[in-house]
Amino acid sequence: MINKVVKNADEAIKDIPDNSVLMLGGFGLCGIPENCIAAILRSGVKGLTCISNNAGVDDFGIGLMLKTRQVKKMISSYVGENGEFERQLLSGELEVELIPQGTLAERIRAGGAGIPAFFTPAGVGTEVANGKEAREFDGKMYLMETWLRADFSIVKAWKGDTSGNLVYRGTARNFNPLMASAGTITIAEVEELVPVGELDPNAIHTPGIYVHRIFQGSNYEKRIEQRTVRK
Amino acid sequence: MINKVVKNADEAIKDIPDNSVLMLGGFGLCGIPENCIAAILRSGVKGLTCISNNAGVDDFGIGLMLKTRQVKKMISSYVGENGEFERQLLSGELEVELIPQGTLAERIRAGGAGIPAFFTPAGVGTEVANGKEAREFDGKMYLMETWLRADFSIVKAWKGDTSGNLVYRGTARNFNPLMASAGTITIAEVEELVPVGELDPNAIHTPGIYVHRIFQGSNYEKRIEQRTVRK
Amino acid sequence: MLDKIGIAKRIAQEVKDGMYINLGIGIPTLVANYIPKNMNVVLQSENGLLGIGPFPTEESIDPDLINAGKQTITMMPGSALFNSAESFAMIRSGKVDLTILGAMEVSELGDIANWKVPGKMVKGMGGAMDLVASAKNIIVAMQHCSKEGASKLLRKCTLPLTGLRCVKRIVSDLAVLDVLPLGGFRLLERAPGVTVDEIKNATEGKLIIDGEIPEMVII
Amino acid sequence: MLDKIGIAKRIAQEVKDGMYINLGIGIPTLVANYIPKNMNVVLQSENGLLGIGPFPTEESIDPDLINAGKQTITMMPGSALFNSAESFAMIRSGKVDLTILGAMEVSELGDIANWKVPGKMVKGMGGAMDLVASAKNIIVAMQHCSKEGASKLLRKCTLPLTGLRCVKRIVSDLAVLDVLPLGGFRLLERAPGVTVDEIKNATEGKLIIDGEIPEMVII
Repeated sequence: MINKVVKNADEAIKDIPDNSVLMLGGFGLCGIPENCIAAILRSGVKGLTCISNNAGVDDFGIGLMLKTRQVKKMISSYVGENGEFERQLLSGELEVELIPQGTLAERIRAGGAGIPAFFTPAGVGTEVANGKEAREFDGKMYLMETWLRADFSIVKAWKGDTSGNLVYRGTARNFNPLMASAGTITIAEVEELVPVGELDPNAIHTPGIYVHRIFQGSNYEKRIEQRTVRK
Repeated sequence: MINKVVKNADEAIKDIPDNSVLMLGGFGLCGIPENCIAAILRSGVKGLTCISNNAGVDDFGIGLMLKTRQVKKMISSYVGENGEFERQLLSGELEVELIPQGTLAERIRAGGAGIPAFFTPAGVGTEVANGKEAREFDGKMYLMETWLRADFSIVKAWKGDTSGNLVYRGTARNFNPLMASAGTITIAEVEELVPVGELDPNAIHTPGIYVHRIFQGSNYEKRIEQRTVRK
Repeated sequence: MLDKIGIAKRIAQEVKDGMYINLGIGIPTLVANYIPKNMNVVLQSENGLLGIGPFPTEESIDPDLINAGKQTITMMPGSALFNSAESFAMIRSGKVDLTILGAMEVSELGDIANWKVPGKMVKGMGGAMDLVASAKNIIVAMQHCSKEGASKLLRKCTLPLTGLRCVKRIVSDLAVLDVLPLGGFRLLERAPGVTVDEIKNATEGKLIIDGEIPEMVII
Repeated sequence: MLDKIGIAKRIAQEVKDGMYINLGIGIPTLVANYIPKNMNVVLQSENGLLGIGPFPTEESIDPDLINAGKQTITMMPGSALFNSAESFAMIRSGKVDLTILGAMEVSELGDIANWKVPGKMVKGMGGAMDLVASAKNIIVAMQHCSKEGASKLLRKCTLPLTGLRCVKRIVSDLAVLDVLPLGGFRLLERAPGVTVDEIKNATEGKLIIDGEIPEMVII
């Protein structure tokens, strides 16, 4: 098997140039690549276009990259929960493209599957349809949507092996496997890096072929956005 | 959880009417729904359109359904290894539609994903392109292909629980999970049926929502087409 | 008139044994609390889970397990986890039997607006556009009128749309109504203590009243 | 002149450390035997496996583990299993670095025909059309001429095509040739004992001979 291990997050992201298109895994703060985000903050890389379902919160996740003005554009389905985001958006410092969540997921999946375009019903008759080809199939209207790909995809998994095979945990899976498949360079940070042969081949979520760099992260905070308990 | 257990293959397939469109999982003879095929032979249902990557061999798999003249049309990517098939095809008793394997897989996946059409590069410039819309994206040509769905999808898994969650084994996975998602009614036969809660939620290949009927099969022959050993 | 819990309780009566259900944020999330215990239903969370369980105890909180509203949750036995593309695959292909979500406005043709108010900060549509474009059966939980008393059941939506001709039924604080295929809100039930005239006055869109309208039974 | 094993050995020299490779049925399958042991490469099987290992022993045969040629196989440590849509997803998105397959004919523009002979029973294209339409790097293993002596490296294919302008390199029993982007077979190496004239006579398409042509080294 091919060894894809790099030392740490700083090494993994060091060649990301200004104005790159990044995909960052996670839903809310669940399953986000905390170590790589911290390394991106340290690197000072600028002008980033970030494709991520959400934009973090003021002081965590992608929110931190917004604070340092490293992000030029966000492509997301939902960007609430972030005051700095709102300020930059209203002041025109930040561009935002909002995409229905299922369309976002499918466009990324298409990017990783070599499918340049597909038809989906989401957004028909809404402003999302503006400028898009609409077509009827079997009596229902659909919009044509195109693939999304990234210069660098940055994902977080639970376990990974040295050849890049990944296993996610719980709902921290979300967009991570899709994004892993759609990056020109895919960087995976994992909670536990194991030797080749330790993961069950039958239970791998992201085959190693999609992953170019992998490292074991540290100090995961895994912040909870809405701590909700039973009464 | 919702209980989807039926008694056996005969009960699972008993309401398949003549002239139905079926999907049958498997690649070659690997991962085919042996019990349901046997029940279909017993049922005498006729005029079937079968979507399956292959057509079995003369005396096993879908080949058995060809022998009994229950199949009107095969939609496959490769149909070699079957003398009876060839005879019926040349005599005009059987219709065949050949589809590139990746396109077949993606069309079935699209059927299960509510995507009525997508673009793929396979077949550009070949007779597969006849009658299809071709379009350029980022300087490369693609063909528009449409979804495939079935009245009944019949799949074979390794383990399943009573609510229809499925886990496949080895390369017996192949088309099975795709077909499971694309059936109006999906029937799953499994080698081992377990109570709800026994399968790891993180390692399920087909979520139970796609499966309508499930039963534990018996007497799996798992015939090998090309027994090849190390010298 | 129903409070939020009343609306949730009334919607819970729409749930049938064996259903797969997606619950939106807000009142729809509350519906889960009132589904009869003897019913086998499975709740889908579009961030990648079939089989949402109750909220966790303080001790069992798991940051890797949240619902689409980002709340910590648990899993039921028999759950399945999957990625976001698979999640919307099952939504788009109609495998989710019932979608319950909130709305700012619904038109008499079943159009729904629930994601954007011009002039206010736009947070995004999340999964709502995919859900309303795909679901076989959509029930909306909403207030019949705005705080200012303006009807939200309209001839035509005034806010940017989330989806076209998709809402099948509305449970508001005042009434249960069906959206008819050719247009119009058919009044099915009155909330306790609410008169037909009050509902008439609160409904700008075409209201269809056919015979005696029973008062709903909320237990 | 090379026999099948010679062709496989010569193609094995094209393999680079770290490659993901899809091997077609026939001669391409043999290539696996001649990849240097110190190279880390991963073999993809389009029926759903990354990490094909050697054929099994009689005792370790597993009917649930086959390659795309339906032969029983084993898995290498670090393998991953997946479904057929995922398999072709990675093929179409260019993650497979090298595809090696057989051909009946190749044109000087890189068109390939390898799935259908009119008048003969058509068995199907399997995954060949997807592979040739997607792969970044395609090497064809083939006989230079038919049994009757007719060239199979043509100006234009006569058989129904599998794919357009996709073949990058050919290893035949007579020669190694590159297909140039603007058309033409550039002769790179001669098989042991084969002369340039013999290759000229066996090549109907435009043959480009630039300087001295070395004889290939097969170990």
